[in-house]
Amino acid sequence: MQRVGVFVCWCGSNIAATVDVEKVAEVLGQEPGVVFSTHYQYMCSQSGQELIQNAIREHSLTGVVVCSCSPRMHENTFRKTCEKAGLNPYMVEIANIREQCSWIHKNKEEATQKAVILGRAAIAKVHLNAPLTAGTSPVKKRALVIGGGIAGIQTALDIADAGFEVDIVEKEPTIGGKMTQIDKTFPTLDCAACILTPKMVDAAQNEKIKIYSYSEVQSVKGFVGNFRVTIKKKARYVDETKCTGCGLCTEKCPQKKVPNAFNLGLDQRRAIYIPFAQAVPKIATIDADYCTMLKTGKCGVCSKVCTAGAIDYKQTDRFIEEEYGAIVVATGFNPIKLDQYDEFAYSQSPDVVTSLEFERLMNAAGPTGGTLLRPSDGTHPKTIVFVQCVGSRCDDSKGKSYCSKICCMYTAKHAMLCREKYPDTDVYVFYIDVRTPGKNFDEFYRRAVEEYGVHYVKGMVGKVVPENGKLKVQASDLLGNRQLHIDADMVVLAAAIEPDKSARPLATMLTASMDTNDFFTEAHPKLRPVESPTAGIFLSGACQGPKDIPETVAQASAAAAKVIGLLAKDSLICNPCTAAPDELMCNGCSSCEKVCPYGAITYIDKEFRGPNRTTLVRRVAQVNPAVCQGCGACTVACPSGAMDLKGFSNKQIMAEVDAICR
Amino acid sequence: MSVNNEFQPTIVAFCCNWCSYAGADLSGTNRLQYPANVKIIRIPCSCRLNPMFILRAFQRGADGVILCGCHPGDCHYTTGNYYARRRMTLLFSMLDYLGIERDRTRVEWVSAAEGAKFAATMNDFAATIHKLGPNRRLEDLRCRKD
Amino acid sequence: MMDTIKRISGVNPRKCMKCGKCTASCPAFDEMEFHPHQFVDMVENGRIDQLMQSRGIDFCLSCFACVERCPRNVEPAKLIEAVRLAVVRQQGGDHLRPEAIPHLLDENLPQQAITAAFRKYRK
Amino acid sequence: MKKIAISKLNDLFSAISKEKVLYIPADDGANQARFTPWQEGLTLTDKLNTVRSAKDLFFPQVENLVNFKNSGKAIQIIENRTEPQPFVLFGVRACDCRSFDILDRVFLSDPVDTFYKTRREQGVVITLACNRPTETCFCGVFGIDGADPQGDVTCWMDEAALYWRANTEKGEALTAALPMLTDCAEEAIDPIAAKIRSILSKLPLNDLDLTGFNRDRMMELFNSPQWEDLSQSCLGCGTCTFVCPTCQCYDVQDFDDGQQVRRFRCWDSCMFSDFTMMAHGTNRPTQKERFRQRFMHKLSYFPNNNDGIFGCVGCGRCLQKCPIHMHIVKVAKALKEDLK
Amino acid sequence: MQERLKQKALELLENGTADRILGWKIGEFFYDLTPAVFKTRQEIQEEFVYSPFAGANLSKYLIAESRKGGKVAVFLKPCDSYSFTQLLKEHRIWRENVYVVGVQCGGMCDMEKLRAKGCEGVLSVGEDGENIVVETLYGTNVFPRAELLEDRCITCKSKKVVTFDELIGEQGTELESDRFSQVAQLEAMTSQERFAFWQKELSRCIRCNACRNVCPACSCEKCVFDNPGSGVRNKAAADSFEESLFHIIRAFHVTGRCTDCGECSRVCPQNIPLHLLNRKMIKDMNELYGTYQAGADPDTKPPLTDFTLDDEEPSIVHTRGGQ
Repeated sequence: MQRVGVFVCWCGSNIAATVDVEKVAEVLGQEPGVVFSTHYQYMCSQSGQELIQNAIREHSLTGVVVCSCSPRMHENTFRKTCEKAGLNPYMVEIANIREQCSWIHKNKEEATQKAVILGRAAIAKVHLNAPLTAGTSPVKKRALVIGGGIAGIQTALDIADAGFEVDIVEKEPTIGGKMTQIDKTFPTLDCAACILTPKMVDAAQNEKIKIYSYSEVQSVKGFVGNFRVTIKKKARYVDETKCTGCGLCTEKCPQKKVPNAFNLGLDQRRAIYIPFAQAVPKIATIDADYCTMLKTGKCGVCSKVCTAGAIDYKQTDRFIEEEYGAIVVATGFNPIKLDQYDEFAYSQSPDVVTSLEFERLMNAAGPTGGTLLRPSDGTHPKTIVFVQCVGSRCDDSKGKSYCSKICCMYTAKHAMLCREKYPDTDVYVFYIDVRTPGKNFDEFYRRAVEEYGVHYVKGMVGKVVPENGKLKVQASDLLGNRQLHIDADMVVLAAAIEPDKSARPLATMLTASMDTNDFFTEAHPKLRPVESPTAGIFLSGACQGPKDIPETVAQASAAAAKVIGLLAKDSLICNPCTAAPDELMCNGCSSCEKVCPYGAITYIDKEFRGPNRTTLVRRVAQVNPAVCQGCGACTVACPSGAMDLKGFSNKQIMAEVDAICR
Repeated sequence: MSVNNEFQPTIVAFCCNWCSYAGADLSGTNRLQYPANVKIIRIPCSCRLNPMFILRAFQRGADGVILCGCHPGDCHYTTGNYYARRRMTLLFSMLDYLGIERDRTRVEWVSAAEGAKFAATMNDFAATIHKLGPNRRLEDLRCRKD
Repeated sequence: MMDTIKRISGVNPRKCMKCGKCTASCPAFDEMEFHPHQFVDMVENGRIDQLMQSRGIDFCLSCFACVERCPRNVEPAKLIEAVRLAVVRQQGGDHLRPEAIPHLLDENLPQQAITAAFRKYRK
Repeated sequence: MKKIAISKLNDLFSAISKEKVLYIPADDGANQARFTPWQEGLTLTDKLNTVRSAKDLFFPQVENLVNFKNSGKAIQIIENRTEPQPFVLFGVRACDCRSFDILDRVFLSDPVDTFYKTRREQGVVITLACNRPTETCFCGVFGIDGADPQGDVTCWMDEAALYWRANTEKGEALTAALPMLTDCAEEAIDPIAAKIRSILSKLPLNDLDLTGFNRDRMMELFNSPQWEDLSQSCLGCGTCTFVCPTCQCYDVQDFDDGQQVRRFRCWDSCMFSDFTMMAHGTNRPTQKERFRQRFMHKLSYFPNNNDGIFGCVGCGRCLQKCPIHMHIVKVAKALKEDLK
Repeated sequence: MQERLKQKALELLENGTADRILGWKIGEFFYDLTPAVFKTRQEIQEEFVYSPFAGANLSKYLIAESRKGGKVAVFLKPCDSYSFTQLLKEHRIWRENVYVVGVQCGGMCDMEKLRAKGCEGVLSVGEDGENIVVETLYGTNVFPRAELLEDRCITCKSKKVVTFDELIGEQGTELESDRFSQVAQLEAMTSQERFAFWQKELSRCIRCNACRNVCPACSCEKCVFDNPGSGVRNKAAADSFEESLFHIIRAFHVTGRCTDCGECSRVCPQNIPLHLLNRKMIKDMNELYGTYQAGADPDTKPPLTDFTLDDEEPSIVHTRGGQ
């Protein structure tokens, strides 16, 4: 039992007009353990605070109850007040007799009675309070960015700019991501490479940034401020320190029949390759699936032509362990596979392409050198049909339920570019809705229609049948209430986008939560959009949801700002109201671990003294107070009541219940 | 101190700190009235509500217990109210199965902006409990006050 | 009536996002005055009578292309089938009345034919 | 010796319950019998015995002791004893009747348990001979005669009549108030008793031999290596204790109802993990010690302190009700091996 | 069957697979079997029993037994194997120290049912085809086996042994059973009727804790009701509220973990149909969150530690069940 002081605030007339504060102070003074009880006009004022401090000293108070406004208003104020008088700040409880009493009741007797009850509840709780001390944990001043697309690059650059070290882990041989494959960007139509490659170079040259290309995150341990990450550097069979990126090997390699992943298989490359001319780092990589030397042991041409002696067929995967204070996820997206959409004849005709393939076909560095040619026969297409929402907004198992967001704009861009470069082509865009919110976006779409004469048709393509070198397109025109039959030369499908497949296992490693579509969940959908609920994990780009480039970059910088805010601290003050297990009571059943949104709970096998001088090994839960946010989900999941929440313990809450129902 | 002899129910409202407690504050700030027999207990999140607390309230003489939390999807801790929703669904179903009046317990999602909804919810709940009469099926006779 | 159609078909027309892929896929488009997407819309908006009177309903091949292609699982063909059934089940639509049967009975007339002349109907 | 026709039983019960509360063993709706206050329409069970023993009426599971209240800064003490009304307990079997002797030795010796004492004084015990002993019965081992039980009044029953013999003053007084009982010859019960005894002689547990469970061998029994194995399957529930007519341990607990603190006592069980828990912890830390306590108490400590009377009456309830059937007969037989 | 189990037990002991065997030990009568650990050949030969009265679920003993060092072999009936798997899921049993022999079960017999038929003074029992022949002090009785089956066996949910190292007899399958029909009957009652039903049942509770202590899901190191620090400890139901409280909280704590093995109702000395509480929760979870069988596998998340974004609201209690 504490020595409790009760301080009833008038809040001018805010409380005193409807609550008889004198009476409240008098009645509460009779409660067990209450050694001092008073009332004052403004408890939060300087003199009010001094009143409390003096009472603490004079009456050796060990607990303080302030009956005043909402704790959301002044709980912190009074905690600091008490701390200054030498009382632990968590020995303070607030009875909310303003917002939840005086302001909502008119009858003074009723309101006074209620204020007394609320005060009693606070007294009952404070008797069970224990002094709490916020712990601290040090922050490793280094950040990890997982994914080296435009999102990851921008985040890394911003963090490095603030003076912190940052590592980028990219699974491909080069950073740059999807944006390297894109030709032009909407709505300005400037060339993607022109704006992206300088950033890639900046990243490579920045002393604070270290790029682990052709690498993957293997495991993540630890918690905010102290992550320990193992990075797997996949064997590229080329010594990164020696390779000059001259590209001679990529010309001499005799294995020429490798589908070029960078061009989405639209052309072929060698077994040793540099994805594209502006790759960063510009280092050759051997594709082990195709290299004759690695498969049969006979060849070695690249090794012979390499003057730098960089080829190393014996190279193996290497593992690097690094410590980080913060981790940014920027794993990006991919278009979905279209195997399930055979009505569009994607697998039947090479002239049915995805929009990303279309980007390559339009790109000067692409397989056709920037001239739009049909993959089947190399002729200019005269009639092109664009189909929107392929796999987006689907309610079935084939597609995705969400809108992929970027398709309307890039399709408008494609249609516009076609008409601009080849004014003799007929371009049809079949849409369900055209969604173009964004700065200058709708204007852009209207230009495609009004200036470039793109045929926008409200309707959907029902089927595409390849016939005599043509693509017979059957579609609906809902506004015209007719069915269209178009002989097209090319069909472009705006495939839905989905999170990269590496995201799910990564989320498990990070204990970061995901939604059912495998997009990372943000800590708060409105107010904390670039943070994962797991402390120290931040989200950048399309791994959190479909985004276009401007949005991605904006979010990337926002994530960087959050990381910088974290790394700028030497140590983190932890919330002291965390969950804590009573190890003697813990069954080790993992119920609590399963509901913890932060991954704060782990288990250890621990030795205990058993009866009769025996030792017992038991699996018991451990809560990392640096990670726990104090929601209490675990406390209810725990059947034995071993897990309790400091500051809101089972007994404290039940004491409040008892006091209220008394 | 009782105002009159009419049945004055005791109602315990558990409110999550981030949304519903703030919603309750807002209804106060807006001077929206609800009965004084509603008393609020602040918990960090709706998922902190142990079924034991609800039963405890009934034991000690509560006539109705209501849990208010953030709307699903808006939980400050991301997922807390989803767990609370399942727990309360099953608990309420069990209480109903045991023949406890199903109107004695309720869950309502109230955001920090919904001061009006908070007051309306409390008025409605208090009226429901008033109509239902005193809790007799899940009370501890030792705690009866009359 | 709208509820009956929904119940028979098990289709929720509200799921339709009016993309028109059903109509785009329909091989009997030219034969029908109301096309699959219109069907869905008309059921949703209660214009069932119009549909029931439409000749077009009999031209639906029940090929289920629309069902297969619909991205929202609306299943227009099932709606059309339900409207057909509703037509068939209309009260008073029987070709025969029980009283008339004795006159018609004849050794050679298959029992099945008489049964078929009755239509199922709903109240 | 008195008698009354079975068809008039209702009149008898009715007459008794005019003066006092009458408890009779009746079906509880769950296929079992329990002592139930008689009211019009309630009939005797055909079950051999009740699941909860007759001790409940003298030593209830929960009993209020006293209340405390805070008044201002002082503590007020409020008496909260329920004074029992006079009552009659009908249909007690020989085994349960013997259990009262055992409880008396505990509760009526100094310091006297006044709660128990008042109930004993207020209660009239009418026993009933066991017409159909069952395989779990072994009262004979303790010298109890199921054909001739003790009590204030002893009754026998056959198809036609209930025979009634008052044994004590209390019994006589009750008999005097029941004019519907008619006189009959003492010999009337002989055939009933003979029939019962012939069955009793065939009971399978008659061979239980408890010789040697005396003070000299106490430590030997206590240290028997068998306790480990015997207790291994014990779940630590209190079923055996709570159905036992002779278990008498209780715990004193406080309940704070918000207005006042209610101090009450409730049955405890030596099988419970918090049995005799003290500030320093418990001196019986594992189930082995707690299990041993129960059987050592019944078979050794109690007879050692009470003229050789065992703390078991052979009612067989624990044999039927132990969830894993680790009962006193098995324990006694196993320990007997040690004594050989 | 008993002989095959005995042979297996001997074999496992002798070939060193296990250094002790957990099984059922003979009693004074044919029905009072006790779970026991057998360490020697002689014990097995003389005392090991597997009969229609070997109802006790052995899985919970493995919590302690698997921690004792060495290897214990155990015989698990299908429903016991669900409990075993659930305990594995909760990391309560050290799997590497246990050798599981799955055994088929034709349904266990209930002594209470025999007594309910007025069968007192039973001395021995024999099987005659599908009939059970009972010798008593008062004569011989013959009953069809089906009439003596435990209630839980009549509505057996599965004959499948979910976890085992070795199986004796055929592997069984999950069965279609109407085990929820009683729950549905209760649901169809009015609230008042349900209240009366449960008051009548729970008022018989003597708080012996047998249901809790036998329950494989109630494997807590210390139960909240025994823990003075929990604030809710109670040793006796001093008020009818406490009868309900204990059973509600117990049912809630085992929700999603109860495999419906039926031990609670089997051991209740007062014949309270406690399984109807747990089954209600199982039925609710199946209907609201998709079919879930605790202990069916070691990985699936129990419904209470999982969620979907569009779960039903608690107010659904107004539209489900009876009036």
